[in-house]
Amino acid sequence: MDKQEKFIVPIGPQHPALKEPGHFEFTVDGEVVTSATARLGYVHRGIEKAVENRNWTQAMYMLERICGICSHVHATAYCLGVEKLAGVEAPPRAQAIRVLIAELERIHSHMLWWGVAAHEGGFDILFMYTWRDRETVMELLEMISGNRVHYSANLIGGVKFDIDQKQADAIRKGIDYLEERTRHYLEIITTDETFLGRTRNIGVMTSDQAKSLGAVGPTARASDVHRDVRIDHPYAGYDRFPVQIVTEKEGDLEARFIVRLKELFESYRLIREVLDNLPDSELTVKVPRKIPAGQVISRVEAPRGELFYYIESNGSDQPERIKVRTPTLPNWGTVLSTAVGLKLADMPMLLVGIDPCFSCNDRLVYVKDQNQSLTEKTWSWDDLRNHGIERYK
Amino acid sequence: MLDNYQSLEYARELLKPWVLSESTPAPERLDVELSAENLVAAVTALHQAGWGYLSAITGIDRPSSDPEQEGRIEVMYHFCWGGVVTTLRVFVPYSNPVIGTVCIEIPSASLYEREMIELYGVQFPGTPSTDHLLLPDDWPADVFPMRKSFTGFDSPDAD
Amino acid sequence: MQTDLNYQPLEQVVERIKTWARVNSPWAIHYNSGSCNGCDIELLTTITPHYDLERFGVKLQGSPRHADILLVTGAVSLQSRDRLVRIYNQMPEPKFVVAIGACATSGGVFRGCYSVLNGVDKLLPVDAYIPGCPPRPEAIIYGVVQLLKNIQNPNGHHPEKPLVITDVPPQEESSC
Amino acid sequence: MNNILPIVALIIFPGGLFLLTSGLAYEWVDRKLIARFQNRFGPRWFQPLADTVKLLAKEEIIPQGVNAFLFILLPVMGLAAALTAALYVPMAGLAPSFSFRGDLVVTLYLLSVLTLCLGLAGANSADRFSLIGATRTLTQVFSYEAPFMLAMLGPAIVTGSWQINEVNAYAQSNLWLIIAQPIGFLVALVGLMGKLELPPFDAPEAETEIVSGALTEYSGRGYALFRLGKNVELVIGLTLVAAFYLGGLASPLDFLWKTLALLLVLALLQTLFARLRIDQTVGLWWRIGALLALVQLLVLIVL
Repeated sequence: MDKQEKFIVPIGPQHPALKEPGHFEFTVDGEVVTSATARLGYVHRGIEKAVENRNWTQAMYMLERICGICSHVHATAYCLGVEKLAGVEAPPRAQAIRVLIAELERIHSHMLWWGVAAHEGGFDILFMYTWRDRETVMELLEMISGNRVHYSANLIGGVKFDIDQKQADAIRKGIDYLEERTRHYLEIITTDETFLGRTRNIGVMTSDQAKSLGAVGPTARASDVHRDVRIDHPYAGYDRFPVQIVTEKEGDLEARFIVRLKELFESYRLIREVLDNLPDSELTVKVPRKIPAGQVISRVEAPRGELFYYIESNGSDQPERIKVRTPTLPNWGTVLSTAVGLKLADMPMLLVGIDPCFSCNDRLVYVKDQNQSLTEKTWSWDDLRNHGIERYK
Repeated sequence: MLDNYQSLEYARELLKPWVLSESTPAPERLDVELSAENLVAAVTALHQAGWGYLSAITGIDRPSSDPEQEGRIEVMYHFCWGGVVTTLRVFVPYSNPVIGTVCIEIPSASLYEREMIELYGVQFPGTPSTDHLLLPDDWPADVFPMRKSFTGFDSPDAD
Repeated sequence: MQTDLNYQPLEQVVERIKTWARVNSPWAIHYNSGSCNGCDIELLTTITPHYDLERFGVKLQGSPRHADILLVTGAVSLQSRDRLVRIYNQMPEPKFVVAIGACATSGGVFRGCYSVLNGVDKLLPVDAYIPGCPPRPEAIIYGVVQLLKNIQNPNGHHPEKPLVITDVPPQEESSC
Repeated sequence: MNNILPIVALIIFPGGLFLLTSGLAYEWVDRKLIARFQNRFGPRWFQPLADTVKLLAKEEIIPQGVNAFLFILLPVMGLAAALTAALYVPMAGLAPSFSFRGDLVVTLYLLSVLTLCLGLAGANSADRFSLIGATRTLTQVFSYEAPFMLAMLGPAIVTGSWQINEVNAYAQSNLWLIIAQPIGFLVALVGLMGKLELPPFDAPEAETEIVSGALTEYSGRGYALFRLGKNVELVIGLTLVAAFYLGGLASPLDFLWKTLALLLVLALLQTLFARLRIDQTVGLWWRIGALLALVQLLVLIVL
């Protein structure tokens, strides 16, 4: 196999499997993948630079639009950090509402994910049914906040809107329906033969491999690594509404499905708990326009894993530096190392297995394949595309 | 799992040989300043002891106010473990912004280092690969967007 | 598409059949050129049971070869600029471009960032703009239906279409 | 030999026009059923017609690095093979227009010519995805062809002749072969799904992995002809299996309800399963498909 030209399969940046642009090159030998590289950065908008010449409230609207699926979590992490800097504490009712919307967003994100993951495996009926049921949680979010995706519930120092009794009952009714559907999907995913053929012991990651590669969130918890910021370092209302950790042992694709589904049961319980004893206090607290100088680290559990914010202020009304490290970033390392040895047909499933969110991060991981000595003529996507263009002129 | 206070003590004692200055800006955080040379040794010590995982590398551009004193780039390595965060802080002058790479110890750190190379112009000799990460391939070589000196191609016509 | 009067009757009939076919089976391809994927998930919602688009014949295709409509979301980041141009060039002729979301229309909240090209119309001739951050699925469907209506009426407005768009260097277009 | 003028038979009735329209109609029924199973509304009745006319009116791009003559010829050859196969099959319940001893083998061969054209088309172009699509199509051909042939042999042995017309007559006269040879029917049905590359056997054009396999490079006319070929093959396959296993096709009404019943079963199977990887499909076929068909034949011979 040494002298023969390596057969490179470029997937992306435009590819039906990827809902977002990321460029992956899998060197294949027949159908078996021997090495994988990724080249992202297609969604890099220079947010961290732009934030430095906007004031604190404007920055929040930009940070919320880092990622459409986990926008509330970005805003919460940012607000908690800035409130800590300003030495201010959001009132308890606001904290509880932040937890409520964070959990609703987790449901919306996980349902979106396993619909798309089923579509990757060619199981379109599950994709259609899941996304039909996901409309219920979208309607709930729209009822509360007026918008389906960017609900921007947060303010620095509190929350924008309140949950009245009628809305609470509608949420409880929606949650009951969703819980019953999630039980149904959990049963399908663990029994349907053809789907198991695509997920059982594929892309297995042992727990110390997960630890060394720094995997976070459900991807780590599927390999029995107990990492969940809501439990390790409870923030916002999570100290008043504790969370139980959900982990699986096998660490394969199926385990990642099961962890995320079981997490939803945890979210349903949490939402009911928050709705039952919602502390009554006012919604926001006064925050000075100029945040005193200092730096703070704010960590939050996004649907995909630990989200890390480093915020520094120089006392003016504009932030000095905001560093955002999103959860998908460390998970990339895990995908590209477990990809070696699998079949090409498993790649889309593996890529979607960690629930990658390109807009959250546009990073690159370059993993050398084992046999370094190969002389390979890599034909990257650009060369392929250039070739394509000359042809049709 | 040790509780927060014990893990911070454990980290402090691990990093004792290289510490220049130390501070705890918050109850669950330890902030240690090191010199650039022995950063790799400190990171290896933390990693070998299994002290959490490297969560992020943050860079901040510190231009100096008076002209003859040279500006610096501050690079912070954040290690998270449960509820506790240890930050290793390193200052690197504009003239020779060189830090040792930690990729031998932590392979997935290569992506954080590449971001620093691209956006701040810090060099990591020995890092596995240095081609572009976020910026397009035709991006001018010596332009580092995250430096304060960079104000974009044209004045943003938005505001 | 323009069926002006000097066509003989036979060609007019053929032209009308062709337009009828194009309006009734618009196949689409979706490219995310730097979006926060809010618009992308709303776009995907339009093909799921709740808002099923297949009743109008719209099918999401994988290959640019099979598609008529290019749905672009996100403010075009410098990185994905040349990919977007290539996909546009690879699509066979009667092709249309729809810019979905505030970012694609004018760069949205990211207008002015150093690595973002404010809006798709700086690069491709855009036939329809759908504002909103993200636009609701109904808004996306309404936008596509407006585009189809525009194709159908003979004197509808169409942006002038250069045959092949070459790669546009960064300096040149960021000054305009 | 029925009495319709051969020319008319070839162009209008059982061949040509009727086949293309019934192909489009069956494609619509298929898409509508799948959509309804997925709780969606599904396309309007004239959707396949609109798709085909639009594709025919689109600009045809012939990429370089491709043998232009072959690029144009393959879709035409595929469709032609599919259309000729229709002449030996009792279309619309009437007697097949041409039939001779051993036309069963010829029909099965003609049906798989389209798949071979697809494989060749994929191998012809330089695009990565088409190359992989081509290899998958050809591997799949070798996996389902043998069991499908064996399943078709069952009824032929029972009637003692290789002529479709006689098998059809035999099937009408006595017990439905679906009851006599259930395993044969199962393998034939699933073999038909493999031949038409319907999910769960649609690895060769797995939309999420290799864009659309061998057809990635085709646009406009070529793609339209390939889609028409696929539709026609769907209709012929259904009539063949219905004629053999559902007690023959005596009248057009008979033809209609039997093939539509089969299509309903097919659509149900399509929505129920996730896509199998190519090695899983081949494994499934050789281990289960071929064995079942052999067992069926042994039972027949011993009987």
